[in-house]
Amino acid sequence: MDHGLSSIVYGQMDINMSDTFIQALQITALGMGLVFGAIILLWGMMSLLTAITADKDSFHASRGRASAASAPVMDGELKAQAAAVAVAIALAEQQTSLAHPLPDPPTAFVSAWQLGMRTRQMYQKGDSFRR
Amino acid sequence: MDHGLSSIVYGQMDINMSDTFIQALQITALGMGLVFGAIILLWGMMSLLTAITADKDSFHASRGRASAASAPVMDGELKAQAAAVAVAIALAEQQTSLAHPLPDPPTAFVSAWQLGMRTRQMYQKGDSFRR
Amino acid sequence: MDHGLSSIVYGQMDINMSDTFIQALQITALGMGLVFGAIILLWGMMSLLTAITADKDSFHASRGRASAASAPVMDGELKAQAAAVAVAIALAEQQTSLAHPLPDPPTAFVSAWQLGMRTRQMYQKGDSFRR
Amino acid sequence: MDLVSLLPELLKGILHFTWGNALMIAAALVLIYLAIYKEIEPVLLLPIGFGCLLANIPLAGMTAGEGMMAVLYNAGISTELFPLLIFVGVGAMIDFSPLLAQPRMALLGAAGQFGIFGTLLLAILIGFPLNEAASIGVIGAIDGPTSIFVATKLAPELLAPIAVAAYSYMSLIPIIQPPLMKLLTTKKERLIRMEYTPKPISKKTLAFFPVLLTLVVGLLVPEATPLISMLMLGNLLKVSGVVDRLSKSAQNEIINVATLFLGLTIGATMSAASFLNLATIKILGLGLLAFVLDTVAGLLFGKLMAVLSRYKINPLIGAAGISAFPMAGRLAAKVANDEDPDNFILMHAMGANTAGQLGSVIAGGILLAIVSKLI
Amino acid sequence: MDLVSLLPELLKGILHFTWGNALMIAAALVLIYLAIYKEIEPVLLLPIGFGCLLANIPLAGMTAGEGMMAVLYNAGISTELFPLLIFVGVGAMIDFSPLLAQPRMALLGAAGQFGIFGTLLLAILIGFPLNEAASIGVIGAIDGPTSIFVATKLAPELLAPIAVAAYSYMSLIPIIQPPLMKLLTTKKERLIRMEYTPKPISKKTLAFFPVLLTLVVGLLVPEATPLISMLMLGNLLKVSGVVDRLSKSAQNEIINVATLFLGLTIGATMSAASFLNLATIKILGLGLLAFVLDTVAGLLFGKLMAVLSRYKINPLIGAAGISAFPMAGRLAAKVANDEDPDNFILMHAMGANTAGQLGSVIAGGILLAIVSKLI
Amino acid sequence: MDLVSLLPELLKGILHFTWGNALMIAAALVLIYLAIYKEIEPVLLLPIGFGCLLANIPLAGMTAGEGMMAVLYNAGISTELFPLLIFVGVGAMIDFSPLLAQPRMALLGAAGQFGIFGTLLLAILIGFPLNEAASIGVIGAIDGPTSIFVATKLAPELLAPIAVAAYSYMSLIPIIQPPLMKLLTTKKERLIRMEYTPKPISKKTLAFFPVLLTLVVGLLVPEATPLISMLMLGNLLKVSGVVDRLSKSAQNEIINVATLFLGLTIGATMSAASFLNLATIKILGLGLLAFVLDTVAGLLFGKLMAVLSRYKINPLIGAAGISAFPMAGRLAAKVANDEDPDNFILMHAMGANTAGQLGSVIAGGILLAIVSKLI
Ligand code: NA
Ligand code: NA
Ligand code: NA
Repeated sequence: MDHGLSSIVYGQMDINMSDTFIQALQITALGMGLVFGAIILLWGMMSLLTAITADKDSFHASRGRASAASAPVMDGELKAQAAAVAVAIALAEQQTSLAHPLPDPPTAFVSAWQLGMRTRQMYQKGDSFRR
Repeated sequence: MDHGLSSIVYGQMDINMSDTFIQALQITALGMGLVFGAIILLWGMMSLLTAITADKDSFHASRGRASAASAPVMDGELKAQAAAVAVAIALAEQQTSLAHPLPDPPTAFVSAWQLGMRTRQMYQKGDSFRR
Repeated sequence: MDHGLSSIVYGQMDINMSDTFIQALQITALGMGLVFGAIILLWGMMSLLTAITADKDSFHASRGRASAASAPVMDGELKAQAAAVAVAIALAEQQTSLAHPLPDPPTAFVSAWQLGMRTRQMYQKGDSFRR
Repeated sequence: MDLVSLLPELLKGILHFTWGNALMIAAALVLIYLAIYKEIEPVLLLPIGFGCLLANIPLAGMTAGEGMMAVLYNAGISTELFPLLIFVGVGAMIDFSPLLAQPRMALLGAAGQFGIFGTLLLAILIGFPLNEAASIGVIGAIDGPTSIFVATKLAPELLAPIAVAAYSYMSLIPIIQPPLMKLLTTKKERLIRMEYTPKPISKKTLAFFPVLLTLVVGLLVPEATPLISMLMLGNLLKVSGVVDRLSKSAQNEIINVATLFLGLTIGATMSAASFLNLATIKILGLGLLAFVLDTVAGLLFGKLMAVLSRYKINPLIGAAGISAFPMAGRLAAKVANDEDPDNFILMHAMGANTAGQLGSVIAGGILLAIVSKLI
Repeated sequence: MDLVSLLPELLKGILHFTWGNALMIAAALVLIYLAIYKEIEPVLLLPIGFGCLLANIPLAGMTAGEGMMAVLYNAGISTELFPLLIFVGVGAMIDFSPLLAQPRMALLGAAGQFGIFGTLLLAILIGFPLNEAASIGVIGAIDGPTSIFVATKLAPELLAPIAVAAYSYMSLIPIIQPPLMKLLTTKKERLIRMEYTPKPISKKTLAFFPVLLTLVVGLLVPEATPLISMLMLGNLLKVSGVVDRLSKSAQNEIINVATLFLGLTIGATMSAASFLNLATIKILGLGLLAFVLDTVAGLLFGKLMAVLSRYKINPLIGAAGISAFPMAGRLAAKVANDEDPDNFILMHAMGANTAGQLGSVIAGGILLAIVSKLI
Repeated sequence: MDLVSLLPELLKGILHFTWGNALMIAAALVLIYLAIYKEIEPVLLLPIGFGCLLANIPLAGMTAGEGMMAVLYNAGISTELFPLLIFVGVGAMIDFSPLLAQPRMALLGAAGQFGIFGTLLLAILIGFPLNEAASIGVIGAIDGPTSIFVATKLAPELLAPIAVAAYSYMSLIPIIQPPLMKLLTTKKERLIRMEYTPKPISKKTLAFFPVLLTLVVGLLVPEATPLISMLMLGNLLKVSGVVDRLSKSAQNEIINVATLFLGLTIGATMSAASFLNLATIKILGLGLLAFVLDTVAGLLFGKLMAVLSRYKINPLIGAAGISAFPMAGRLAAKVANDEDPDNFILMHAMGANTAGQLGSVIAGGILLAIVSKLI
């Protein structure tokens, strides 16, 4: 089981290890390349998928965008209150979230975010867009 | 895998197929006969079973019969209303019923029927028995 | 399969059976001794365990003891009422308890006992300790 | 390591992809589409479709050797555990009181099995050997577990198309049956109203029925014992009223897990190599015929009963005798109701429908007995 | 095909039916009747009865080869998986705090195991070989999974009568124990009231107990490790309070499914051919004796503790040390309460009862260790 | 019987106890302690700890031959059934809409896999053969089922330390990641706010995504098919909305039972004889490194994206790309929020986090494909 020593003792083994290391470097290059390749393909696929289905759901989509775009920021004092709410939620979630691989139904974070956004909107006072 | 051709090509095979077909006819006659035989036996068994246990449950039985017998029909206008209710129920059930082999608990149809009957009784106005 | 006869027929077998019986007696002595030994060890272990953890929970422990120690008995008339409640509970539990190995969650008996105790305490009138 | 020589190896998945795979994946997508957007038998078509997808991804290794689908197949299909466990759950959901209240409805459950034998005849005619013809015929049981059970025993190589036909057409019953009902019955017949003055069924009767039925069917048709006994076990768990825990387990975790795994593994047998052939197309055609023959036989027998009962019996309930519990029963009631909004024959149709469930299992057992002896 | 020659083939089920089958089916019906109408251990007697029914339907093929019952037997009884999984669930339902609050109650859990060894002696006397006698003795554990676990290891051929005896008599405890209690204790003894001033048990103690117990028992009696560890695992899942999901799974799907399958497969070993013999009758008799001996030993030890404690201990709780959790504990409390409606000894009886559960497993392991070495 | 000669036999458990067993039991107690009192991944660490306890009780026989742990290992680990079933449940709990709403987040899920290959390099350097080095590297997937799946295929003898490292460090993520986040990002970077104006994702998209992903990943990386397909099956069951029964089964009984059994059996491979060696210590060290490398690579890539996007992207979300769903996502959001209580990046972090889950599975499959070819 002592892998560390057996392959260093002899010079020849050292050369072999060097070969193995070069092979491992090649695996790394190839592996990371393929991972990025696959993920980029996925990116394209997802963009295409949402683009295609968005056309068919354009009514909902535009409505959704509108409401999202019109969500402005709130002013200083209220920000703090909203943030306090959001942080409390985040912390509460953090505590219950340790039990991977049995996470809460992911609606939990969606609604946490929505709650944060709603809190913002509730307090909003017609400020201009921040960008 | 092409079963259709292999057995028609030669005359001899044709004769064999004919034999097989006669055998299949015999299986059909015997099979349907046995199915009917078994089901008739079942019929008798069920009649016997309900007859035996009915004696012991005679009080409930007679009461049940009485209420069923006294369920008269309702007049025209109200029929339509009751039917509307029942059809709505039936349609609602139809929609949820597609997921065989995981049907709703069968109490669903019992209560649907009961609801229909109750609707009838609710609207009844002392009409004579229809038979 | 007829074990009873096959070993009594011959005298030699009888002797063997006698040997076997002595062996069985030894097994019984050894077995019961070991069972008692293991259980006594368990007793010690449990005493130690509760003693060690009780030190750390001394606050709760003393509080718990106090309330338990202060639970006095009630006088005659009320005893009967409390007993009636407790017996009703016990009988109700008895009926639902037949389905071993699927017993009710054991909180059931704890709360039954607590209910009995609470009933006592409810009716208590400052009587002296019974001992 | 020669990285260049590795590259084709890394594209092996695509290189091994065939037109057959593409076709089967298209079929899988159709099944998944029907399940999700048409809500046709989704608990089965969704897993079957997904299993079919997996079986047609080259070199994924899930359906061979120690692959997950192969493991599940050996654990639950070869041993027939999954269909039998599904029957325990189905049994715990069936209510036999409409049938016990009107025992003569049982006869309709016999007539509705003609499709099994009629289809066997046709399959023999177009050249299938007896064991395969019988397996195809049992699509006419119009009951998934029965079809799978018999096919696994007689012709496991045809399991995939048979199971797919059984479940797909079952989901198409609301499309297949009504035209036949209207074609074969007159408006006058469809308007017949039926009295429902049931004998009340005691709890004792309900509990004794599954036990007695297991015994009687088991002694008469030993081959049907596994199916009928598991159906009746589930029913006994429910109607006994004393083992609520077990009854709920049967109706939930047992049937859910068995259904998911059965669907996946059945789907995973649909690899292009074994599924795409003429036999499959023939089986899909014969399966549709089996549904039609069942319905026709049921309706004709219903008409006979209508005549013999002096038109006290609505022949539509004959169509409910084919099994396909509980859709066929509800459909017959709905057609009568559509004709006359004041006509309620649901309880009679459900009686015929549960009888059809029993008749299907019995017919499957009888077929298995006869054919096992002959081959 | 010669149809006339087929007919006897089609009646083969009835032709192979024996008087033994009829007798066993009658027994099955009695078990099912007791389960449903007397509500005696229905979660076990109902599946056992139904399994017995299936085993006595000739040629049904469910208990041999690739039959469903044979598949389940190989999966869960041969491997001892079902009894161990049941123990995970039982452990998640046991509350050890009454025992931890009064550790000396543990002694009663040792005395209540005498029936195991007493019955072994009697079984040897009437001629059973050692391995079988020990398996019969373990009926005196008065705990289903322990009996099945030991019998599977030592004498699997006797599993059916042993399991049936264990579960049937367990359900008859309210009939078996009270006469013995009244015979062996005086009215004065039964009237003894017991203080319940428990040390409060911290969550930490409750969580550490199952881990420690597994270690100690495991090191002392390795043969008992599977049983004790699964019981303690279930308990740890519950008392730890951090794995609610797993605790609920143990108390529901795991124990329900294992119980259903265990009952069915145990019942399915009761075929006339293997069950109807003199040995079975002897085992049923010895099993009853085991229950009596356990109760007597428990009560006598209770009387001894009463004397030693200067009548601070009610000897009735000795009868709760036999295991049979939780019925025996409740029964002892009820008998005391019947004598004096103001006498509450439930918590003490439950302490002795949980000790009896532990004692049974330990005794089973010790017996297994000794006998495995000798045979 | 010579009782005196039996006594040493009866102490065999203690006589066979080794210092190694004691050490491993201490480790088991630490795992159980962390699970219960620190609530660190209790659903896994508690069963693993308990399994480790069982494996180090001498002669208990649970981990060898027909012992319960051996039975479960053969049923669910050798066949990879348990990790795959866990993935069905995890899939039914994942929500891909944050990722679908911002597809470019997927890139972060690629960067977060560098730890796999970096650790492989290091493992080769200190002398592990390629198959073992790759298995150790896959700890960097930071996903239990993926680690177990790949290790079972490439180096099952190292399964125990790999699984223990994967799950232990995963639970320590709230301790491991924040220092790295603060070290590698400037305060200005951590203050970057991100717009969340998502394209609304239709139900159709959500349902088509898992099917498409299974197909694309399956065709490109056949070795990843079992993992990705079961994850996507679970997701499809949920998002389809038509098979509520199956979705609930996946999220409850299937994942709970598989998790309990997986934890126990993984723990039961931690016997002193096979676990206590230099390799284990090296693996535990390399595993920690894998977590660090993943986080560093994710953060650096996040910084790159921040620059390229002209500081529209907060680099902290890079740390969420390592997988460890859903903790890593929440942690990144929390660190940003701690810096500026008004900064909400949770949805972006969850997008990166689900991408990391996909990236982990894909990277695991690619590694498996390359290494399987080379060894
Ligand atoms: Na049918
Ligand atoms: Na006992
Ligand atoms: Na990762």
